[in-house]
Amino acid sequence: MTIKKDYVRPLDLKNGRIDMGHGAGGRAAAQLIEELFLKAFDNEYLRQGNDGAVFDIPAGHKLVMATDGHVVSPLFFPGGDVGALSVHGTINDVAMCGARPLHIAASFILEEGFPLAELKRVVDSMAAASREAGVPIITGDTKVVEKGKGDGVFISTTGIGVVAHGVNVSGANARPGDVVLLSGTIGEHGVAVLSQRESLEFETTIASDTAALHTLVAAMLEASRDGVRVLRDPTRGGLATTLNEVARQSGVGMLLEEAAIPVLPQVDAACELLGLDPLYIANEGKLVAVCAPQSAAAVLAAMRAHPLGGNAVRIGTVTEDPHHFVQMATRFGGRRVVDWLSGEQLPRIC
Amino acid sequence: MTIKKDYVRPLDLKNGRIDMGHGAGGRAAAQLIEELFLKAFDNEYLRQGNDGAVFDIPAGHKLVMATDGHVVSPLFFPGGDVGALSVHGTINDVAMCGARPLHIAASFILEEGFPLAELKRVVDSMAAASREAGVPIITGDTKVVEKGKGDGVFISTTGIGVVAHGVNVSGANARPGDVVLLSGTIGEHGVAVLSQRESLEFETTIASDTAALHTLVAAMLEASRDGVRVLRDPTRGGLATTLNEVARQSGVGMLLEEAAIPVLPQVDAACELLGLDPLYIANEGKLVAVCAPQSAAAVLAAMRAHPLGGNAVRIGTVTEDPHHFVQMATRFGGRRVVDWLSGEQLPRIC
Amino acid sequence: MCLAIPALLIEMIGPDQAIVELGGIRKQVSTALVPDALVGDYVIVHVGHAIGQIDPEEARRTLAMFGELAGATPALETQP
Amino acid sequence: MCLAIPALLIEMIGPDQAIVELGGIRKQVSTALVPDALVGDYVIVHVGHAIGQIDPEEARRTLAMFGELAGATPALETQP
Amino acid sequence: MKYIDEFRDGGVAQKIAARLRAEAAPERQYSFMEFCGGHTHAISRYGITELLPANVRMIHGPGCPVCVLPIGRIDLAIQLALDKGAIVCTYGDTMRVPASDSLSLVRAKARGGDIRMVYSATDALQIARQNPGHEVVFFAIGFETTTPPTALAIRTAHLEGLANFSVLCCHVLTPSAITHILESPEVRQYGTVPIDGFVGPAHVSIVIGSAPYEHFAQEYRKPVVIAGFEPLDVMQAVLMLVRQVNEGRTEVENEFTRAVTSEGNLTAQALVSEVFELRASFEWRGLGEVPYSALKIRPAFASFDAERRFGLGYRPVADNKACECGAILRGVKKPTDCKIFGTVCTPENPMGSCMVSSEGACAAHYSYGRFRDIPVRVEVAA
Amino acid sequence: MKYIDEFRDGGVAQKIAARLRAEAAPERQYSFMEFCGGHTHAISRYGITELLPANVRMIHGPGCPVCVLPIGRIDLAIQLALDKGAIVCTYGDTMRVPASDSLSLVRAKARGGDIRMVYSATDALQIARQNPGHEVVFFAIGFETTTPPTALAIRTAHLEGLANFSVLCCHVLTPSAITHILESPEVRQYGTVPIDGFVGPAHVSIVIGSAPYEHFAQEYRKPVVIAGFEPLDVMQAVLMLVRQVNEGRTEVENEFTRAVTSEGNLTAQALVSEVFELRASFEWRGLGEVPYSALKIRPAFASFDAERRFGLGYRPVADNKACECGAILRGVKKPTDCKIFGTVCTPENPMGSCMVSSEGACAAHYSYGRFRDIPVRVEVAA
Ligand code: SF4
Ligand code: SF4
Ligand SMILES: [Mg+2]
Ligand SMILES: [Mg+2]
Ligand SMILES: [Mg+2]
Ligand SMILES: [Mg+2]
Ligand SMILES: [Mg+2]
Ligand SMILES: [Mg+2]
Ligand SMILES: [Mg+2]
Ligand SMILES: [Mg+2]
Ligand SMILES: [Mg+2]
Ligand SMILES: [Mg+2]
Repeated sequence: MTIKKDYVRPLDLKNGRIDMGHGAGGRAAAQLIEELFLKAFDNEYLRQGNDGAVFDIPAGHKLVMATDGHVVSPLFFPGGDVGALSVHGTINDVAMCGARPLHIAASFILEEGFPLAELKRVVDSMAAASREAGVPIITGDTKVVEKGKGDGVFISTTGIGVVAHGVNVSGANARPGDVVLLSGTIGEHGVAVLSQRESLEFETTIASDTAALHTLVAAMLEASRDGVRVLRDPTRGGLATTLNEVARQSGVGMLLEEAAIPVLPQVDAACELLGLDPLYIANEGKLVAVCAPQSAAAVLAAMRAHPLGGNAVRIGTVTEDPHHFVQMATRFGGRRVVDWLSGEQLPRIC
Repeated sequence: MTIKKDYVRPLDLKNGRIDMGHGAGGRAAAQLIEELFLKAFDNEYLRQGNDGAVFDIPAGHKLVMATDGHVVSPLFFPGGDVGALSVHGTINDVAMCGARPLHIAASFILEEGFPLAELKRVVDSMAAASREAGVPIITGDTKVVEKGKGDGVFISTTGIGVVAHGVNVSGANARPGDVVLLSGTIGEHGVAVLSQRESLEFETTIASDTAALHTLVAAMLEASRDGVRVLRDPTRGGLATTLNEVARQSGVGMLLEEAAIPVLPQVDAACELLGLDPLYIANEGKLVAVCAPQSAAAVLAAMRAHPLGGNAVRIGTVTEDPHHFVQMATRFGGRRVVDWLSGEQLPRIC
Repeated sequence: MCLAIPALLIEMIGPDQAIVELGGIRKQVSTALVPDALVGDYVIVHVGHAIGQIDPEEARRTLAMFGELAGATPALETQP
Repeated sequence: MCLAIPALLIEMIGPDQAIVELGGIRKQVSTALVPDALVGDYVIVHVGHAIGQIDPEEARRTLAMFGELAGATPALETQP
Repeated sequence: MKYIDEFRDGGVAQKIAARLRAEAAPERQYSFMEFCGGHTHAISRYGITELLPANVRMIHGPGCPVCVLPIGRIDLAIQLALDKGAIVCTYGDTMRVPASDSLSLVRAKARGGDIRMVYSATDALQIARQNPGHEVVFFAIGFETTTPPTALAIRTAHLEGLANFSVLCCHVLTPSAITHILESPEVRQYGTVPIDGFVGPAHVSIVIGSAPYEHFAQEYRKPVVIAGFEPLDVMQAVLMLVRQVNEGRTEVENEFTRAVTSEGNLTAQALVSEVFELRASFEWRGLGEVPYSALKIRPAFASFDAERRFGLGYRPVADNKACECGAILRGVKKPTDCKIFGTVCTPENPMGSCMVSSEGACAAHYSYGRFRDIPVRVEVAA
Repeated sequence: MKYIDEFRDGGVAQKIAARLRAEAAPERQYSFMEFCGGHTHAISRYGITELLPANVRMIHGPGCPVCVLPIGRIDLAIQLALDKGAIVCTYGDTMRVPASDSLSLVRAKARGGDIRMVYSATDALQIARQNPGHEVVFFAIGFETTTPPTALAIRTAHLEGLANFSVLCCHVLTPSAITHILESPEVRQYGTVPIDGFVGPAHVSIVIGSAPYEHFAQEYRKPVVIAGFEPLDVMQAVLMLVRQVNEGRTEVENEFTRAVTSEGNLTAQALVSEVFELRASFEWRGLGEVPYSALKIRPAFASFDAERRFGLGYRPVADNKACECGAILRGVKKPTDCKIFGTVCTPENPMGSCMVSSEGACAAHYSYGRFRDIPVRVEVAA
């Protein structure tokens, strides 16, 4: 047997598992960072190897910081996984403030016993998402919790971005008469995840729509820097809850056209089967925008010209309403309130 | 019974508990944010109510971003709790890059069934720590995981800060001949937490040293802007592991004086009892600095003049060493290697 | 409300077990309660069980009747 | 190595249960294995049990002997 | 989706709406009760109320198996999970129903109870097979639609000799509930509560057929139209009820012939009678004790009866005093007549049965209809 | 800390060091084995090697109850947790000892085994009381020091009639191990391995007394000095051994008179004989099967014996082929003689017994001593 002088037995990425030592801050933790995280995310900032990352920003801009925890179960689902999600989700929250995302920080909470092979899959997927989006993961942290006190891996990501001059995007900016735009079909992410849940399992080709929306936002702001008033990604709680949030924040009402809201037939079918409403299902690659009426057409055209906005549509109008109701003219010809999600959306039998 | 028109039944902060609905993004989630988080952390950025927070920064500075997950058990321990820790820890990681911390983002992962009263205690403690430090929590996120898939509350915080001109602090900057300074006694945090662990319980007046170190850092940089080469808070893995990290990162060795390293008698006693070594015990309000030899005296004086550095001492010297060993002249008169922490530090019987 | 939905029976996969298709998704259901259902039938699925079947002819007649004048289409089944 | 440590017995709190003090921390231990130990004694604590006691006079003699010339202090116990 | 989309056609809806406007006599009020939550849901979700003439009013009945589940029954399920350490399996719908001590199954789960949501009774069986060391109880709720799958699960467990599986049976019967409403003093005294007819259950009728409703039509002189749950089905059923009223008929008509026959699903009925028998009385939330309105497990399957197996004793628990559900379910009051509607009682913190599921009268009004109580200006600028 | 700090005085250490330099004959080599990991630890932690004359060499013996635990024994504990579903309680030390299939107790816990670290056997008893529905096994390791608390726990469980508690007994005996080393061919053949004397156990001797060592001194003509675990104790013991060698004496001397008597703790000894009896043979990691070197639970307490209770059969498992632990434990080789020291075999991934606990010869050399193999320049600038 010949052993190299500085040989260190590498992480067993095939059969190894996370143990408490990987979170204890010693040599095992350092090895995990080097052989897994650093290798996958490799960039100059992370290579600084310090408690945080130091970076420059273009002068004179406003900054945006956004954070999200990612706790999806199962960790892997059609169209994505918790890793890609954690990158896209935070890029999107930064972008929804009208900003160009620059950097991401990632905090991992690992459960003792989590297979290193799965962790590697997650980390590689994050790395790919970050590379593709051009938003590097520049600093991070890893903790390990005891078996039964976590769920494989939780990832909290925080993004930082810069807002261009003249951009003023906020959920508080909607005004009566504004136009509500939606970037595409709703409900795929939530249904793709549900389809993998034990005891709900069904076969479908629906894949999560998880995607980084910052380039779409850039195209929209290019079309009208000041006409885009609100941007929001309808994640948890779905389109319905997101629009209610905006209505309340801006002190307005909304009137939607059900017929205008695009839903894939498979998503519709899954919702019928489980007693769910696509309006309340999570999306991870869609955005809703409120635009000044005079800019709406240009913004919509810019969305449609972007690969992530090909199915963009105008779905409604902002109204004056002291109760901040989101209402909807139904495809059937009636009208109803589209309320906030109440509690958790559970599959129903009645 | 008279009910106000816009009455909404408030969160039951006395007997209520987290349920899955609090994480589903609907009305219950919104209520939790408003009545608990917003109220406690209240500031102009959080009140923006958007997916992220927009803020200005002083022109022309380098920025620092740092993130940490906080998973301590028990959540409350003598001298602190996970809330204070999550603020101090991230402020410290930003400060250890030589930066002035500006803002914090907080991501909460709550376990279904977690009592709201305990959550409030944690959140209030974070709010107090953030106020005291002058570093507001400007954006956040809350997720809920099923009972048995979390552990009460995990908090990932991310901090952003600005680096003054001329400051260049990095774990890679230590050079042979530099002086190693320590801001005070070691081991209190880890021992305070251990003292509460079931089956290890012992009675002690040791309290966690958890504290925000950014003003101490500011004082040190004031004393010598370019003489402070490395700053590091010896958290997980303790002083021993932190110094090994720096030695490796800078490609140097170190020689410590055991007699110079201050340890409280109670910490010493607890370590004797449990078979632990104070050098490997976590601290949450201490820093170690590597300084240019000509600046060391001034920096040490500045530390001693600061309330968090009253017991600051010079503990050793940076050496040339191709193996990057941290060595220690023992109080007893011998010499030994102070290695990285191996695995997890467990109480021993032999 | 007893959520139930018509779905196309596309394959029998075992004793009292079948695959149904609905808007492009497939799901395994029990057919123990509809012993006469055949591949090609539309069964009504409730909590993972087919509990009844759609009569295509009746469906057609119902659609034709909607909003017509009373008696304008062939009368629906009426119990005295 | 059988980690064990001398600690001061400061209180008997029940049958075979006592509190010991060490460097300012207190811990409950079993005294079932040292039935003769009294408050004020130094007991040797291992895995939560006192397994022996310190003889103060012998401790003093040992300290005095360290590094002395052979036979310079009273000889320690020696078995043939 | 075939047999679904065609029945949601807005153009056809306009046609039925026009017929209704033409045929509903302007000088009179029509009040119809849709017994089923499924119909309530369709009315809310598709905004059907807007399409009905102003003098046609729909009263939401007690037809939601979750809403009618009394506190005491949820308490039993919680007791099984928290005190007896059983794995309790149940449909998602029951998870949030309020129980005693501010609990619910969701909250009992948060307190450490092993409570699992299943999609089917079959899944509960599977959990029992996978956990031979644990008691697994299926908390079975539902009307006649949902009962046959439970019967099937019990029979399967019996055939397999599955020793750790049992069922907490809360299956109830719709005809008894409708009778109970019709027997209530307010409804009996003609004029107090004007129920001019019933939209009869859709999926329940697939199983039991249309025959069981003939009794009401005769006995109480009320028209019944069995209707599907799609919005066009509901509108057509209302049109058919208007016609019966106009013509003075009190018949059972079947709008849902594509799925409902007179005799129903005989296979399912046989299975249900093999496993279950009538309970002498059962408490309905909002209605109180209703005689012969529920099922229990036959002695032949006694070992699968969680009530016997764990020696559970039922303890009724009163609803919030302010709650008007009883009156609402009988059509005497509306949700907005309740003093705590939308304030103390909301979908997040339901106080009474009508707020429990989204099918409940109060919940449906809260989520879909409350804008109608408040004038909303919709101004589209430019 | 009284009775601790005085025994760590660096000034006194210099005094002993000076005596040693004066008395150790320059023309000869002194090789002493410290049997106990406690002494190894003191030597490493306080840097004692630096204070000894170059011709006095310390050989680390097998005196760590964790290091000597063979793979097959850990496998049994893992089997109890993963296959038998028992709650396995154990001291923190055993958690990371490598077992078969790349497992260890830590890793078995990560795979879902309910494995709990306890500080005391009493805590395991408490866990058994709190979990009446679960089997609770205390995985008991340790030398004579640790055995009496285990005996006490078994007797307590017996008196309480605790039906779900048992002990996987791996308690071993130090005198047998020392005899085994002295009986090994390398040591027997005078000259092959020069062990000139032993530093005898400290805390073990509190319990068993100094008398049991007299046998070696006579039979094998080797001096023994029983010494405390503080650094001054070790240095003084080395001085005393040098004197015996110089004077040609082979006696048992007691440096640790403040805690050790000739007869030991009779209460503890009586309790141990009540509960335990000798095993005919036991495998030690690195040493192989050693006759009469361990204890088992007496038939009177059979129901508390996990081996009988769960019908466990011991299966020996060989160490890594490259591992030189056997030779290292006999003083024939040094850690650096092992081909995989510090590369394949590290404290993170121990391959052999000597790397398992920080008391092991290889681990101690890795963590505290390896800088001595490599010339290190220490230059302090300015
Ligand atoms: S609002 Fe609530 S309390 Fe009032 S009647 Fe409806 S369900 Fe009962
Ligand atoms: S280095 Fe490891 S494998 Fe080699 S002798 Fe030591 S313990 Fe055995
Ligand atoms: Mg966010
Ligand atoms: Mg987000
Ligand atoms: Mg968002
Ligand atoms: Mg960190
Ligand atoms: Mg888990
Ligand atoms: Mg950090
Ligand atoms: Mg940190
Ligand atoms: Mg740090
Ligand atoms: Mg968020
Ligand atoms: Mg937990």
